[in-house]
Amino acid sequence: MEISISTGSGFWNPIVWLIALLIALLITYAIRSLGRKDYKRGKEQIKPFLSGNAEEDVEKLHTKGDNLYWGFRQSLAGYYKLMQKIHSGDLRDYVVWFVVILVILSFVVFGVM
Amino acid sequence: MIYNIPFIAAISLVLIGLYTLIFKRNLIKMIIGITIMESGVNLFLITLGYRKESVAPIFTALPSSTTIPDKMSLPVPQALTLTSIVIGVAVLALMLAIAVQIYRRYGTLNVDKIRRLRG
Amino acid sequence: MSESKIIKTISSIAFPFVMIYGLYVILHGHLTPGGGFQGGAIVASACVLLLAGYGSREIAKRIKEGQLSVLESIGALGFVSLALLGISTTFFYNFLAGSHSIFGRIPPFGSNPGDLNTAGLLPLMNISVGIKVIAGLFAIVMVLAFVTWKMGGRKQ
Amino acid sequence: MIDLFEHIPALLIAVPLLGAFLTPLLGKVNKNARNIWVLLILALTAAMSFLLAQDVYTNGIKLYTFGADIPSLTHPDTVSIPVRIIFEIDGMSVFMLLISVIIGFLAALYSISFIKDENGIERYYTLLLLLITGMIGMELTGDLFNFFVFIEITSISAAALIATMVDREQSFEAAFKYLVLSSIGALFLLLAIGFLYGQYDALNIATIASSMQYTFADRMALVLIIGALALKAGLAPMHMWMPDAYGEAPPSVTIAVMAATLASLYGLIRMCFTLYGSSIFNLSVIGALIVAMAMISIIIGATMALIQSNLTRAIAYAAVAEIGYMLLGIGTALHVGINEFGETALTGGIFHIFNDVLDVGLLFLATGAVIYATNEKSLSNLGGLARKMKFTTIFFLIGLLAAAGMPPMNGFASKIIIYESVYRLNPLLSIGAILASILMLAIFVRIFYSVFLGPELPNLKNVREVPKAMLISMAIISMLIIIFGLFPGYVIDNLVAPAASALANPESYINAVLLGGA
Repeated sequence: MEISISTGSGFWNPIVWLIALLIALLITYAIRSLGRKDYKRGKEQIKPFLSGNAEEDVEKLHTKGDNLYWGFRQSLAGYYKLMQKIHSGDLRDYVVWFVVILVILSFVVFGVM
Repeated sequence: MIYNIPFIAAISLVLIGLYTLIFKRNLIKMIIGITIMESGVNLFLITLGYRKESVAPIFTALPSSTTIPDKMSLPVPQALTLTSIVIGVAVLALMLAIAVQIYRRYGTLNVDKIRRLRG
Repeated sequence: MSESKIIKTISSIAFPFVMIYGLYVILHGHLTPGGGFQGGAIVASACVLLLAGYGSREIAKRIKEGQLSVLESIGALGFVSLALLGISTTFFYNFLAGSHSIFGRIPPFGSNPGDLNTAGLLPLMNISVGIKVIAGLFAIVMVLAFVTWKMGGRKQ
Repeated sequence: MIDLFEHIPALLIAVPLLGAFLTPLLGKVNKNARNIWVLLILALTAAMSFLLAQDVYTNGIKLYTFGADIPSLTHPDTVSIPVRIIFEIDGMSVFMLLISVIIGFLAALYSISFIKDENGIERYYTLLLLLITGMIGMELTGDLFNFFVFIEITSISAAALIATMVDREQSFEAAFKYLVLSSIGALFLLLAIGFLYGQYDALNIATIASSMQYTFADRMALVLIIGALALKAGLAPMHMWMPDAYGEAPPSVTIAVMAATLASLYGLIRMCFTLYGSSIFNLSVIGALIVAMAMISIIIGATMALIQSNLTRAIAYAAVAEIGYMLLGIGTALHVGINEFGETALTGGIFHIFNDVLDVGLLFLATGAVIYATNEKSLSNLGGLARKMKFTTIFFLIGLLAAAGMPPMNGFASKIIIYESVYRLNPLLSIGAILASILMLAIFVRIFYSVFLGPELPNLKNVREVPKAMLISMAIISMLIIIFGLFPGYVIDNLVAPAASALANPESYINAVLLGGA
C-alpha cells in the first residue's frame, strides 16, 4: 500500500509529516520545561495587571464575532462595498448573471473555438 | 419555411419567458414567466417529432391507406414532452405554494422587497 | 360569502361527466392517447370543480388532506411494486402480457379498434399512476385553497 | 433463481423510492418505526452501492438496460442504436454514488434527532429519500433525458426541504430562489437535449458522443449544457443561490443538498469529458473559462465568508470557494488535455469532491448542533460553547482544519495536488488559491473563536450537548476525514484513479454501449 502521493512535482506523505510534528512537539516541550518553576496556579500572580484598574466583567471582554477582523474589512472597504452591491439578494439579478454567462459562453464557443 | 415557424415560436416563447423573469417584479408574474419558458421548450420538443403530413402514432388506429411507420410522427418526443409537462406541474405547484408562504411572511409579492438574504 | 348558484349548479352537472371522461382516459391509456397522468389530471380537475362550486371549507369537512396523502402513497407504492414484481426477469418486466389472465390477451395485428383486455401490466400501472395523480393534484389545489384562508384574505 | 445482484442498478432507484412512499404510511403508525425504516432503507442502498462499486472496480463498466430480457443487452435485435433507457456505471459514477449514499445515510441519521416532530413535518423523510433517489439517478444514468428527469426530482425535493424550517422567515425566500434557478437551469438543459435529439435521434450519451459532429446545434447545446449545469453546480458568478439556500436550510438538509449540487457538478464533468469528449471538440477554451470562473468562485467565496455575521451563511460561502477548488483542478485538466499534469490536476479535482462534502458537511453538521443547542445563528450572540459542548467542539475543530486545508487532514491532500499541478499552468492561479486557503483558515478561526471560545455567555447558561444520533453521524464523518487524511495514497489508488481514468478515456464509455451489448 502506497501511503505517499505524488503531486507531479513533489510528494505528500502524512506519516512523515506526523513524525515531523511529533519532533516539533518534543522540542517545544523541551523549551517549555526550561521555563520558571515558581509558577503556581490559584495565586495572585496569575491575575492580569491592568495598570492597577479593576478587571472588567468577563462577558464584556469577549470580542464578539462581528468585530473580529475589523481592520481587514476596513482596508478592503471599497471591495466589500462593490461585493455587497453585487450580492443584492434580488432574484432577477441571479437570472441576469445566468444570461450573462450564457452570452459569454456563446461568444467563446462560436467566436474562439 | 412554413415548417420553421414552430421553432421560431418556441425560441421566442423561451425569450419572452426570460424577459418576464428579468423585468417583472411580481413573484406570480415571474412564475408565469417560467411557465412560458417551459411551454416554449415543450413546443420545441414536440415540433422535433413532427413529419410532413404525418398522423398520430397510434398503431391500432392507423388509417388503412397509411404505410407504417413512415407517416407516423415520432412518439418519443411526445413522451418526453409529457414527462416534462408533469415535472412542470410539480414545479409550478411548489413555486405557487412557496409564493403564498412568502406573501404571508413578507406581506408583499414584490421581488425588490423579498431580499432579506443578501450580502 | 356564499357561492354563486350558477357555479354550484353547473359544477354539479358537469362533475359526473368530467369524472367519467377522466376515468375513461385512465383505463384506455394503453389504447388511445392519454393514460394515468392525463386522466388523473382530468379527474382532479373535476374535483377542483367541486371546490370551486362549494367552497374549500365545505370540501374540507368531507375530505382530509391526510387521506389524500395516504391514497397518493398507495398509488406510488402500487407503481413501484408492480415494477418490482417482474424482477425475476428484469425490472419493469411485463409478465402479464400475453399470459391470458387479467389484461393478458394478445392484441390483433394491424388496424383495429383496440381491445381493452390487453397489454398486461400497462393498464394496472396507468391505474396506480392515475390514483396518485388524482390524490396529488387534488391535495395540491386543496392545500393552496386552505392557505388562502389562513391568510385571512377572504373571510366567509 | 432470481439474480438480484444483476439488478442492483435498478434496485438502487427502486428501493429508496419504495422507502420514500412507504414512509408516510409508517409514520402514521409509529414514529420510531418510521425512523428505523428510513435508516434501514438507506443502509440497504449503501450496501448495494458498495457491492456495485466492488463489481465496477473489478469488472469495468457495468450496463443496465431497462426493460431488456438481459440487462447487459444494449441493442434490440432490429435496431442499431440503443432505444431504451440505459444505466451506465463507470468509475466516476461509482465515485459519486458512494458520496451520495454515505452523505444520504448520515443526513438521515442526523435528522432523527435534529428534526423535531412537533414542527408538523410529516413529509421530511419522504423528500429526503426522494432527494437521494434523484442524486443516485443522476449519477448512474447514461441517458440525457433521464438525467433531466432526475435533476428535476432533485431540485423539487431539495427546494421543499430547504423550506422545512417553517418557523424561520427567510427559508421560503431561499427555497423560492433555489427552485426558480433550478428550474431555469433544467429548462435550458432540456432545450439542449432537444437540440441533440433533433440531430442524432438518440438520447443515450454514448451514442450521441460517438456520432457527434461539429454543427451549429451541437455547439449551441454545448453552451446551454455548460451554462445550465454550472448554474446548478454554483460556479461564480452564478453562485448566489448557494449561500441563500445553504444558509437557510436546516443543516441536515444542507449536507444532502450539497451532495445534490455535487451531482450536478458530476453532470458538468460528464458532459464535458464524455459527451463532448471526442477529439473534434477542442474544449481547451471552455477549460480556460471554467478555470477563470473557478478562480472567481474561490476569491468571492473566501472574501465574502469573512464578513458574514450569520454562522451558516459564512460556511456556505466557504462551500462556494470549495466548489472553485474542484473546478480549478478539473478545468485545468480540460484546458491542457490529459497530459502528465493535466491528469494530476484531474485527480486532485475529483479527490477534492469527496473531501469537500466531508469537510464542509462536517462543519455544517457541527453548526447544526450549535443551532440545535442554542437556537441561535448570529455570531454575535454566541460564545464559550466549548465548555458545554465538548464533542461538538472537537468535531468542529476537525472540520475546520480539514476544510482550511491544514495537514494532515484530507483537505490538504487534495489541495496540494491541485496547487502543484495548477502551478505548472500558471503560478499566479496557484498562489491565489493558496492565499484564499489561508483566508479560509482565518475565517474558520474567527467562527471557531466567536462560537466556542471565550467566557460563558449569560444567555447560553442552559446549553447542553446534543443527542447521540447527531454526535454519531458527526463522528463517522470525522473518522472518514482522518482516514482519508492519513492514507490519501490508498484512497487515490482505489477510488479516485478509476474515476479519473474513466473521464480520461471517453472511448471506453462509448464502446461499452455501442459494442458491449450483444
